Amino acid sequence: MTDAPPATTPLVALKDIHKTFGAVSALRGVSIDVMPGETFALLGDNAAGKSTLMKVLTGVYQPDRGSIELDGKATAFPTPSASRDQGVEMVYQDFALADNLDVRTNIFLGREPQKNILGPLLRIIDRKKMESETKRVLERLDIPINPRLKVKRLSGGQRQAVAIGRALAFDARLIIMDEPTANLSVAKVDKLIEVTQRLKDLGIAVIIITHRLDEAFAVADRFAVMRQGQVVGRFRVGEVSEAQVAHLISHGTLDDYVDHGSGIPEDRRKIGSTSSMETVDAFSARGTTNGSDS
Amino acid sequence: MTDAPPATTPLVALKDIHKTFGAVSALRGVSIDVMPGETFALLGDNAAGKSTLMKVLTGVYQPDRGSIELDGKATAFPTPSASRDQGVEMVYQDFALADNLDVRTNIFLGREPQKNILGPLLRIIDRKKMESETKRVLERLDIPINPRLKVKRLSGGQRQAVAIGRALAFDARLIIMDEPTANLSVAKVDKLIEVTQRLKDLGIAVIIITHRLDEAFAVADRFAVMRQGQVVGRFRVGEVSEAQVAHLISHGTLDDYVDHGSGIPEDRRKIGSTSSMETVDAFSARGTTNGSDS
Amino acid sequence: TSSGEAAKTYNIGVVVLDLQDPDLAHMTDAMKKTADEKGVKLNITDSKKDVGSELNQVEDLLTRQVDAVIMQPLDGDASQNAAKRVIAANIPLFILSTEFAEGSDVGYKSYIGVDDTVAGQMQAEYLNKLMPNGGNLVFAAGVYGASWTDRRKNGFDKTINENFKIVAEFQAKGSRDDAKRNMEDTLQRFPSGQIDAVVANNDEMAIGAASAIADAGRTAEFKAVVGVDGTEPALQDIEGGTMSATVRQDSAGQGVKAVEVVTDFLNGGNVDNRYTLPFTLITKDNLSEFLK
Amino acid sequence: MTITMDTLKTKLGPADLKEGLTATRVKRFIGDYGIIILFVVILVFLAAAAPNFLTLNNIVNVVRQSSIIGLIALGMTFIMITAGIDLSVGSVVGLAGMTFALLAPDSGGAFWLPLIAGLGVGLLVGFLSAAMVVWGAILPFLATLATMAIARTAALVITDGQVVSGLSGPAEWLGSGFLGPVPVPVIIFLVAAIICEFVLSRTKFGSHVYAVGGNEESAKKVGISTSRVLFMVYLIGGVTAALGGLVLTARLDGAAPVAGTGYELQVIAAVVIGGTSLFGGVGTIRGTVIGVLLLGVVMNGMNLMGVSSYFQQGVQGVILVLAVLLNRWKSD
Amino acid sequence: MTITMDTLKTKLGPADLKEGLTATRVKRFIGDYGIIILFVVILVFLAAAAPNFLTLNNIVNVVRQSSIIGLIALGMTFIMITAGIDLSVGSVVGLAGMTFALLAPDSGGAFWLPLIAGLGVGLLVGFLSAAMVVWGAILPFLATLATMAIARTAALVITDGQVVSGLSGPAEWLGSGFLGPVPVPVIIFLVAAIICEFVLSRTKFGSHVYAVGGNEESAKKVGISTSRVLFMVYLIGGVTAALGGLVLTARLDGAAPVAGTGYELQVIAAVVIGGTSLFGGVGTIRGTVIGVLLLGVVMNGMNLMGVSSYFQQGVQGVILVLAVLLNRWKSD
Ligand SMILES: Nc1ncnc2c1ncn2[C@@H]1O[C@H](COP(=O)(O)OP(=O)(O)OP(=O)(O)O)[C@@H](O)[C@H]1O
Ligand SMILES: Nc1ncnc2c1ncn2[C@@H]1O[C@H](COP(=O)(O)OP(=O)(O)OP(=O)(O)O)[C@@H](O)[C@H]1O
Ligand SMILES: [Mg+2]
Ligand SMILES: [Mg+2]
Repeated sequence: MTDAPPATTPLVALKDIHKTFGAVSALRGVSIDVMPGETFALLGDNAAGKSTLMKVLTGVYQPDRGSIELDGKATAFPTPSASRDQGVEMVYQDFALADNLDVRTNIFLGREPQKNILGPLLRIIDRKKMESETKRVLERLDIPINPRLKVKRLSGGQRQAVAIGRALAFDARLIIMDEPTANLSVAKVDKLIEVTQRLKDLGIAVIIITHRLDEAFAVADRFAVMRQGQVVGRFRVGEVSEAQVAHLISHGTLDDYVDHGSGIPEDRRKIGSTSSMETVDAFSARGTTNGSDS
Repeated sequence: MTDAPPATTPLVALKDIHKTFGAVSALRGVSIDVMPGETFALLGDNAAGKSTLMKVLTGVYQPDRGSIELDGKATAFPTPSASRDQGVEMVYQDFALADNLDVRTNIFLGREPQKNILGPLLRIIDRKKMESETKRVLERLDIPINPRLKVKRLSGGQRQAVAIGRALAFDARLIIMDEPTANLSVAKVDKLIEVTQRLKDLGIAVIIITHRLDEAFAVADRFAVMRQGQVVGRFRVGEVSEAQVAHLISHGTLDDYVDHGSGIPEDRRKIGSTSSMETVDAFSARGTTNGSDS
Repeated sequence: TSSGEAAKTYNIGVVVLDLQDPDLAHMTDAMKKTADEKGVKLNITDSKKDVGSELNQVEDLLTRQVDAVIMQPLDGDASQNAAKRVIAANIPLFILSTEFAEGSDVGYKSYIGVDDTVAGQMQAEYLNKLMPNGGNLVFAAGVYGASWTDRRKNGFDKTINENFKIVAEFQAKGSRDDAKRNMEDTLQRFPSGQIDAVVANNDEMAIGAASAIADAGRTAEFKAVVGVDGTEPALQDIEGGTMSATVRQDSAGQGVKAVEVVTDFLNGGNVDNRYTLPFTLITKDNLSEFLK
Repeated sequence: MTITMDTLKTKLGPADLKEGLTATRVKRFIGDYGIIILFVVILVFLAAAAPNFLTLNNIVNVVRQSSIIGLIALGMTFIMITAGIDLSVGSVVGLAGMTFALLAPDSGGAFWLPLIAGLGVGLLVGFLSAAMVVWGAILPFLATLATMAIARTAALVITDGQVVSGLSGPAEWLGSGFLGPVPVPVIIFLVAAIICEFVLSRTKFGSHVYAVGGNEESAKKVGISTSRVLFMVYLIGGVTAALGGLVLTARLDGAAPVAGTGYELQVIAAVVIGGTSLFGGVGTIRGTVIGVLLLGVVMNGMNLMGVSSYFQQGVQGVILVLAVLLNRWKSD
Repeated sequence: MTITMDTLKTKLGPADLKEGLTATRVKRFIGDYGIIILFVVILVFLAAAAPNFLTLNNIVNVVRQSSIIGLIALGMTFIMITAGIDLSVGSVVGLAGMTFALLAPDSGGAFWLPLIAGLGVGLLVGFLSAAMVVWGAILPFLATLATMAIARTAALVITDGQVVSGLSGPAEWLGSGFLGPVPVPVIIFLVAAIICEFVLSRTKFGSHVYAVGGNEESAKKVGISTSRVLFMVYLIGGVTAALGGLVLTARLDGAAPVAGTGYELQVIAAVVIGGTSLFGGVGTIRGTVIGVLLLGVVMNGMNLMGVSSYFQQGVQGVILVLAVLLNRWKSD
């Protein structure tokens, strides 16, 4: 019965979450917590379980074991609508749009504004309001789209914008974005980074999943690295280098990390200062043993 | 009737390609050419027409106007199998995998190795050969996957690996990769960059579509920037900076480009040294006029 | 009223219960021929074994303002509403082959046809005479709920003597295909000596059953395989010895009669309330009269 | 606020608001209004070719005939928009009509009891289908193939295959009565159609029906209870089919256990002709009403012109193909 | 070469080769062998409950009865693996059988002519369906709903609704003959099944059938001529349905224009019970054969036990649901 929780209580805390799909253990005891207003990055290799963890948090999946706490109180999200009611919005990796519906309907799907006709028993959808709100939200992202276009007519980037717009349209306390920039061009990525920073100013917590370490380092206050269904590292920005995180993502430990210097040694090693030397060597070695390559 | 073309003849040249989908003009007179063994990056905003152009090249779409030249000779690809027969392989943005089939079958789809039984009239698929070849190809990418797993059981990154593996499995002269790294984790991106460089050493031409400028600059010999169905710039690596290219992608011209210096001015501008200042200013301006933002 | 108006061609609406039924298709052809001879025009519609579409067909005929309607009701009960529609429109109604249920108040001009119940009775009488000591029967029913099936079955059940026992009954929907399949199973169920005769609600089913029996090489065991209709293939089977009898319902004859009665009526003649055409039992003995 | 939608148009990629080519526009026009055009062409043709076609009497007649298939098609539209299908509707017509007919004479003055029982049977079968689709995750085609068999078996068993006849007066009124010049079945159909149109196009539930059909996974993720939506549409489908069965029984003053056999294909054809997609996500009640009337008019016209019934099925098939081809060109 | 698949297993993410839980394994086992288990259970039950069930005679009988539905189901399996469906098969049975019966008595010694004409009719209808599906881009459900209507109309019109009876000797042999102890229809079915199994599981074409069903777009992109594959499967479907019609006609020594009505649903049920998915991409001929025999045995068993015909449709529906639920648990 505690009222307004102290600032040290996490907004949400996932504790020891396990989740198995048939033969696959996607999550094997994962705990993370996010403070109110904090921007949190979730990193990790492909198939590490990032999306699954977030779907547990929004109620798409039910965990096999483990608990969810909101404002320090144990809670459960049996359905996505339960989590949305608590102010948790998510931008799904696949966007979760209905291609056959127009932009405004997608933005308000599941939360259509209604107005009464003939008293409160007979209520119809307020399409006008949906349209004006949609315009407002998309302008915030600087990606204006005609609210009446069917989503299937949009390009990949525009679709992603609609998905993000939907998460911003309601008064969320926590916005989760699953690889929101994968299909966006550079300028739009920048824009999204800005929006994320604005959300922080507004006190809205954000969890962002990304493979681009530069993005993560640009926006996050803290981040966690997942690997094979477990958290293998938790850091504040500044505690580690991008190179170290990249090593952690690929190897699951920093024990064998060797610093090659922060400089960019050669042309081919230019990408996001990522993997360590070992893999490269292993590959070249095999390359030679293999003989012909075509 | 010229035999072996001189080295100055492009491997492929697309000339003045037009393509319209219903009301949408996706391509409005695009010409590009790729030299043998060259690595060519195709850049551009979302919905610029990059994927469409490449699908024209592989015969998925037929151009409304314009021509394709291979080794300097006019040719046409009425179907994807025609282009594959000429040594053009493509890694599609959506991977083009059949989820219900296993890895080896996907790799060899459309080109199954066969062996005779009871003479050459009765031929069956040689599954053994498919399996061993599949293993060989995936090991080259350092992403070994059991060749008998159904593709639908693979994670996003593994699926992308299979798609790439398929393009590498045959003796291609040109490999096109449409955003091959969008879903790959950092270490795997590095690996792919290496593979691309190895292809260059083997004299195989590569066209790579990407939104990540650092990748493009790392691998490409030349690149073109597309915008709204047209080519707005063609450069060799070294002729322009990443910032200039980013500006070109978003604005379609370099005329109004203002160099803000190559340093990274502030935290929030750290991402791939991308958009110019104007958009940011415009946004902040609107942000204030808008009043409340939640 | 007919004097001097010979030029007028009467339009007669006909509702047949199922034109996909070979026997009824045959009847319709005969009706058309008679109509041509009599100089009247027939508008033949098909209720497709569905009471709903029967009503629709009647309504469409009324819209066309035909001079008379010949209706072959799908069912003695369920078709009454359609018939009443005709009466209400003041168009003379003639009923073909299927009688309305007892106590019904449909005011038709005449009934032309044969009572299906009689067909069942005649099948039973034939068996009663052929096998006075009775025996075990297999019954091939048509479509449960369809009036021809119910009436033939009722007539049979009431008349067959109690020495007979129906040991198996299956629904074969009037089709040779279903009857053959079900009969094959039934033959498996009852080895030699356990069944003596097959009774079917129509000839197609009798042919199917007979064919199953012949395939199994058990024709000799069966004292009787009896159908209804008297179709050409059935007569051939009787000749070949796989079937023993059929009750000929003179479908063509009844159709011809109906057209004649209606034409007479329209030309001002007097018509009776009831024209019953006889059923004829066809066995090997009198087969030659009917075989073409 | 400084940038309006208009000035933005130029900033958008080619995908957005570019005007179509003339050919595209013509196609779109045909796609959007093709069925109506086809309908009008058929009407004009029949008015000329079939003498009694364009009489008030016949028009009332056609609409009344179409009202039963029409009622069933309303529910089917909901189901098909969720990318489902309901093969059991024909059997529901038989079973609900049978229930109604069995109770109608006995219930004395209680006119409502048999009505409610009949509709209840429809709900029950709808519930069974929905349970298999939602809880059993069985494809609608297969789940309703099973309920189709089960409901038909039930109708046969309860009356031992017999026809039930003779309803009470008020029950008959449902089928043969008039309100003013309009037959009661037509009124029931039109009222049901207006309610369905309203629900589908204006309410939250209607919007969710489209969402489930467009992308069930996404609908789930944004918090729509897709199972509730699916249950609802199969219940609606069961009720409208049962209502069709009641009207049929009332019209015929009796019920046969095999009544409604094969209706499912007619209904699906009508709904598809009306522009609803088998893939789900697309469709309207307006369209369905036109599809139903179009088929009804064609059948009526063929009868009036004395076309052999052998051809009627074939003509329906050809119209189906035509309509599907026309609908292809719809905008969006 | 220094890294083998085994040492790599540990490097892979959780999705890869982890061993399943026991519960999962049990489910998979049931999923993979469930239909066979169900089949065996039914066999054992019937052997105990129906005295004459387990005789050689009856077994030959069941297989012969199943061979017609079985033949049609072979082609349907190909079509359904491409995510299609063919509702026209029942009408093709009628039309092809009719063609065969019309030509069989006249053609004197030329036994092959009517056979080839009958199969040709099947090819023609298959071609029409394929043309609508491939060139018209009409959904298979709708395209074959149309060809179903058209083929039935054709069968009715050519004989004016009459039954054609009396085939020549060799034609009859097709239906009632024996090769050694085995009935000719059974031999035709088994040979056709073996050929289909071989084509589907071992040849390039078979592999492409699965690819088209799995992802038509992708199949196109890798250079498979999806239109050729689709044309082929509908042609195969037409031929096997026609073959079924010929055998049926030969077995009955005559053809009715309405023969085969409703076969499509029985065939689809059998194919689905055999594990083929309506979504396409999944299915085997082996499975279909088991599905066909399972349904055949159940019908035969009910007859042997003297179960009323009323219940037979309902029992089929229940088995369909059971089978679909069992197939759910299949591995991958
Ligand atoms: N619905 C599901 N059924 C079966 N397996 C699943 C399901 N969802 C996820 N998985 C498996 O769980 C594991 C974790 O998947 P998840 O999508 O969470 O990875 P991720 O970290 O988001 O990867 P990526 O970066 O590629 O998106 C993977 O092995 C995946 O195959
Ligand atoms: N099959 C199609 N039908 C209709 N429009 C299409 C089709 N394919 C592409 N388009 C349209 O053509 C334009 C170019 O699309 P394309 O996929 O080539 O863009 P892209 O440059 O690859 O973008 P992205 O970076 O988002 O992948 C877009 O406006 C898109 O909506
Ligand atoms: Mg993910
Ligand atoms: Mg693209």
